[in-house]
Amino acid sequence: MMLTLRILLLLLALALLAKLLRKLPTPVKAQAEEADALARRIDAILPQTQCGQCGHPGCQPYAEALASGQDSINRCPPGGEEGIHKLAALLHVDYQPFAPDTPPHKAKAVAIIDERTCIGCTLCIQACPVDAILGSAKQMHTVLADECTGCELCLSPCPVDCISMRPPEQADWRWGYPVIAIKAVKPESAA
Amino acid sequence: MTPSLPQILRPGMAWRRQQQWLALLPALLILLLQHGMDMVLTLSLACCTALASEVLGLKLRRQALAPMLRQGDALLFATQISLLLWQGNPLLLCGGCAIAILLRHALGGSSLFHPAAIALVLASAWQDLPAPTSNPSLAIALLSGILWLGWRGILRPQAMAGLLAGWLLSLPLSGLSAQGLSWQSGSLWLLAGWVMSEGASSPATASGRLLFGLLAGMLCNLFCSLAPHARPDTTLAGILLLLAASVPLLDRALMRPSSGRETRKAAGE
Amino acid sequence: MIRLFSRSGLRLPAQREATTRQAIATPPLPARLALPLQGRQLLCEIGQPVHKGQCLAPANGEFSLALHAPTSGRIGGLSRWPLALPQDAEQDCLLLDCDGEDHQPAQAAIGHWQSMTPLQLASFLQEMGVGGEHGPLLPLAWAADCRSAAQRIIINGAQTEPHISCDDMLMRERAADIAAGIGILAHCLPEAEITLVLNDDSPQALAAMRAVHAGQEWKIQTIPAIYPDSDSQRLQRRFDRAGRSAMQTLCLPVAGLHALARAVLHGEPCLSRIVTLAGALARPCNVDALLGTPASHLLDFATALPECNGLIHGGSLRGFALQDWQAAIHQHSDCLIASSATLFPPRTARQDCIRCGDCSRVCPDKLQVPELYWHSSQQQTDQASLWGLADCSLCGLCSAVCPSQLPLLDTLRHSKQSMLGELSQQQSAGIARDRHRFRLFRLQRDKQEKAQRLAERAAQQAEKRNTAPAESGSVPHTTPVASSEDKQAAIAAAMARAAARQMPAPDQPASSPQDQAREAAIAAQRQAAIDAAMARAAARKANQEAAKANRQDSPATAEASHDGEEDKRARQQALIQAAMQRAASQKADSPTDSGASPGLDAAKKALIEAAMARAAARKTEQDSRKKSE
Amino acid sequence: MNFGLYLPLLVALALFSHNDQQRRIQTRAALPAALTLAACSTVIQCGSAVLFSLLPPPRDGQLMLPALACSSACALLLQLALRLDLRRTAVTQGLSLPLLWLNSLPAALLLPALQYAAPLWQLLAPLLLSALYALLLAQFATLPDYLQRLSLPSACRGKPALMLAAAMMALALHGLGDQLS
Repeated sequence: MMLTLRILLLLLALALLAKLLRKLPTPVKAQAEEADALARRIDAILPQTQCGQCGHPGCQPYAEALASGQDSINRCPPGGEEGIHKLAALLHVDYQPFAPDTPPHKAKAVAIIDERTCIGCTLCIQACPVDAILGSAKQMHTVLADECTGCELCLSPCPVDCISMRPPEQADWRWGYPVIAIKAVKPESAA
Repeated sequence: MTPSLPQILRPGMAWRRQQQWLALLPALLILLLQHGMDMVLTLSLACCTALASEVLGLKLRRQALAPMLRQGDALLFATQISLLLWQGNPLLLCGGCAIAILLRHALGGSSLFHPAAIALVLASAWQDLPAPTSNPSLAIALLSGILWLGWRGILRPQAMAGLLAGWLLSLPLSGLSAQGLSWQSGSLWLLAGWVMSEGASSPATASGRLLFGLLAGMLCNLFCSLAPHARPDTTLAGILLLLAASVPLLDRALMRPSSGRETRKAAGE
Repeated sequence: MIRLFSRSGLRLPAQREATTRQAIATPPLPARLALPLQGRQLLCEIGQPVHKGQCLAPANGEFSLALHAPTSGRIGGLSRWPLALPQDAEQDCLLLDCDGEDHQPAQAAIGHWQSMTPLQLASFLQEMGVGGEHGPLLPLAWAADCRSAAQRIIINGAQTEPHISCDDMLMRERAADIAAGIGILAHCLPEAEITLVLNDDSPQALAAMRAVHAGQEWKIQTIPAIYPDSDSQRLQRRFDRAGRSAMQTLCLPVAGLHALARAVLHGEPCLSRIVTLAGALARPCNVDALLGTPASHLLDFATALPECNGLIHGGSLRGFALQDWQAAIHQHSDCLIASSATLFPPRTARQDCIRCGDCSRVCPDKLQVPELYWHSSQQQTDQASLWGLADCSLCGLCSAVCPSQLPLLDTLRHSKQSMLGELSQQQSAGIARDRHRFRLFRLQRDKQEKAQRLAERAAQQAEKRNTAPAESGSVPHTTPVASSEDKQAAIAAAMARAAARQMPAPDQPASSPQDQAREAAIAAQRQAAIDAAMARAAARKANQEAAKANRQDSPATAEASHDGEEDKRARQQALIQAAMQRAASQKADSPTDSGASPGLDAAKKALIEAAMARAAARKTEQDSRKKSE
Repeated sequence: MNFGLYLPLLVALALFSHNDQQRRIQTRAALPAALTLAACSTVIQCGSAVLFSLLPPPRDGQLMLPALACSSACALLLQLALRLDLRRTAVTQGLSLPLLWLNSLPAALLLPALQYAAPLWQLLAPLLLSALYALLLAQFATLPDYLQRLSLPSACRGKPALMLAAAMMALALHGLGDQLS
């Protein structure tokens, strides 16, 4: 009698354990067949600057590399630390700081063409990954500031160095993070 | 930076402590009337120890002394502890007081573990406490204080209700031994309810607090019926501490994000 | 002590006695008004005298309003000027120097308003500068199709921030105008259900509105003065819940209705608004302040007490301290509070959260504020939005009741802003993704088209060759193959060349040093040519500017012409330098046949010189510009 | 049976298991891992009780060694089962053989003490203690997140604060256990 009860209890406990283990999220690598969907979700996190600083020719290829586990999550400087955190959460891996060889994270900037110097060579137009530069041969070029992702890919091809990066025209204003004066903690000011 | 807000809108910590003092006052008066000089001595001893350990804790944490001392946290806790332990060894009372307050500081000044519960557990671990005597007037005084605090919005009723319900529910299981029903432990239960209703050591949601109280009441009575010579005060304090540690767990399990329109809209997209 | 807690929201103790004691005052004209331009085109010139109500700039978009001169005077100029906005950013403002006469030509009512459609009325209000919460009082998109669905219009006369009494005073004193405005709206939208909402704690305003209400179609409703309930969104929700849900709801401020009546019945554009002046003032009151009045001017009018230590714009819960007291009043300025240490005691030392839960209890949106605050303060925006950050209306009640004095509102504001910023970033990322995909597609398409063209041409050539005199062609079918092979070879050669050009590195000893040197020399030559072009362009530009300076500044002609001469000289110098470089690079080109390294050096030198020339040209140009200015 | 020592031992074991798992697991989801371990511990408790009752009663009254053998065998069997079926999940939850073996110790300690107890108590005690152990593990999984939000003194940040909390829990359980035995 006691033995049957004990065995019953054991079976119950085993069922509980099995149920728990099956309910847990399986690691991402197990779901290889869903790599495509995963790549799409990763691509939604990436900042879409298409700058190639990760070593891939765009955000989509990097997303695919991440989905297939061929690259690490810390190679996207425009995404910033927050991007790494989001990728880590999505891929169920630990947060990693930026790899030492990645370029530093910069604030969002927009390319601007110095129209006095531009010679109309169209090299930057060919370099722009999002077709945000307008112009034609031997005519002055200009950047569509709203479409510019700040990838800086147009800087190096320019033969006359007429492109520079500026902060966006309407810098998005934020309520500042509340800073508590350190003074307030001191006894004399509190008194 | 927004301006600091108008004075009228800020009840403030000091106000909360004042109200709690007011609520303790009747119980203190009853004890003073009943025991006279003894009680005064005990109380002053506890208060001195508490103040000293508060100062030490603040110094160690390098915080401003004046505002915290004026707020009177330490004195409040000392009074609560001496209400629990006034019958025992004064040394024990002082030690419990000091350790409880220092532990509170070690956990950042507002921890889940209520100093009164810590002190009681410590004291009972150290030596057997004298059994509490029946004291109906004290219980009534405490009840009136708790009601006052509830009216002021400082204590939430859910934990108390849960405690009562749990206790009642477990009565049939414990074979109506009526361990807690007597006036002996009435004031103890009330103090436990008070401790459990304080925000710092109770779950954030109403359902969490209800469950918290329910669990405490049931566990305490069940334990008393399981263990033949268990005492309600130490049992209650132990269970209180154990449950206090599961407050984050209750919060995690029961706290749900709001499902307002904007959030729902964002989730739906 | 007051008992604070209701189910959600809070009945705040009103602080309106002082400001509602006397009638709405009119402060003296300030010396100068600052009117934000907001990208609108000016209809007037700087220095031009304008009369009161003259249109200075028309609206330039759906959410823009026309700008009118609030008083008569002279356009003083365009400059950056602070506005009473939380960002404390200076904006491009039109400065109007008041002449103190307040001259205004006679204005006539719009005779035909009875026949106006809602859209006509809305665009008329836009022209008259009558604003609502976002842009024109009646949103144009709403007005365009408001007849398609049943409409409910809420006129919001409720104000629950403790210090603000401007709408209250407006309804007490100008009830007739407001009623007229509502009448016009009701005439325009006869089937709409219009309700005027008032707080139950302002009996005078209610009495005034009741007095003019007699016999009108619309309704008056009072709501309890619980703090954030007077927000337009919450009002809309309250009415949606109470009434039929199929109705579209629009919430309009009562001040807008007043301005509407003035605009339609008297032809007056919206030039001023009622502002409550409260706090540590000798004469707290409501004033009818012209738009663009500096806040300090109003403060002087109400005479700040000596203990006044700050100026808060907006109510005491949601307001923000103005850093620059010169900041100009705008359409949404409802209140200015002179703060003092007794009125707004400085925050004492901040303590940890004691988990009292008061913040969650008062939260009108029923959010778990401690979780929200924690994630916001850790800047975990995604977690915070899980806890309902999007639903937070930033009413500030949680901050108001927090016994630990945590900066909840500030943190949530910051967090919400960064959430919105992230959203917009996501949107722009989506656009960038689409554009990038389209570019990839375009490149692919171009390649295909090119290949097709080439194939067609090859086929044509083959055909030609086949049909050509060599009729007896021995290899009719091998030609296309050969040509395609040729093409491939050519492509391969081109690629190799490109690779060689890209990598003239020392790890390629196979490519002859002569080739490298030639490449370098060609590059240098190209650079020099570009530089010369640039120098020429710069000089031309400088010349033009100098000419312009000549034209503009006739007294300084002599100097300017002198400048022009200097420019010319600079240009010549640049040209000479460029020519010298070209010569140098050619020189570098010729002896490189013997060895690679001297040629490379020379090329480098030429490049450096070219860069120097560029810099020099740029400098001369800058100088000339400076002089012409 | 001295529950006054046994229950604090459970706290220590739970704390150790928590730390061990935190070191191993990749994700930061500590609560599911804690619950899995608690379930494993329950299985071991029940399983070793079954094994122990199958053994013939020893003649010399030496119960400790057989109990230890039973519980260790149970841990080993469980590990094997996990390996066969759900290896990857088990690894990601930080379930290793040493950890499982360590978690079989409470069962080994409990079994000899229950040999001569009332039958109901024999049946219930492993379950109750497993429940308590699960509670402890879950507490340790959620406490660090809470402690992070307190403004702890710098010396107490991180592990020491958790140790302090564990000490208080151990104290409370010691008091309760003393009354039980």
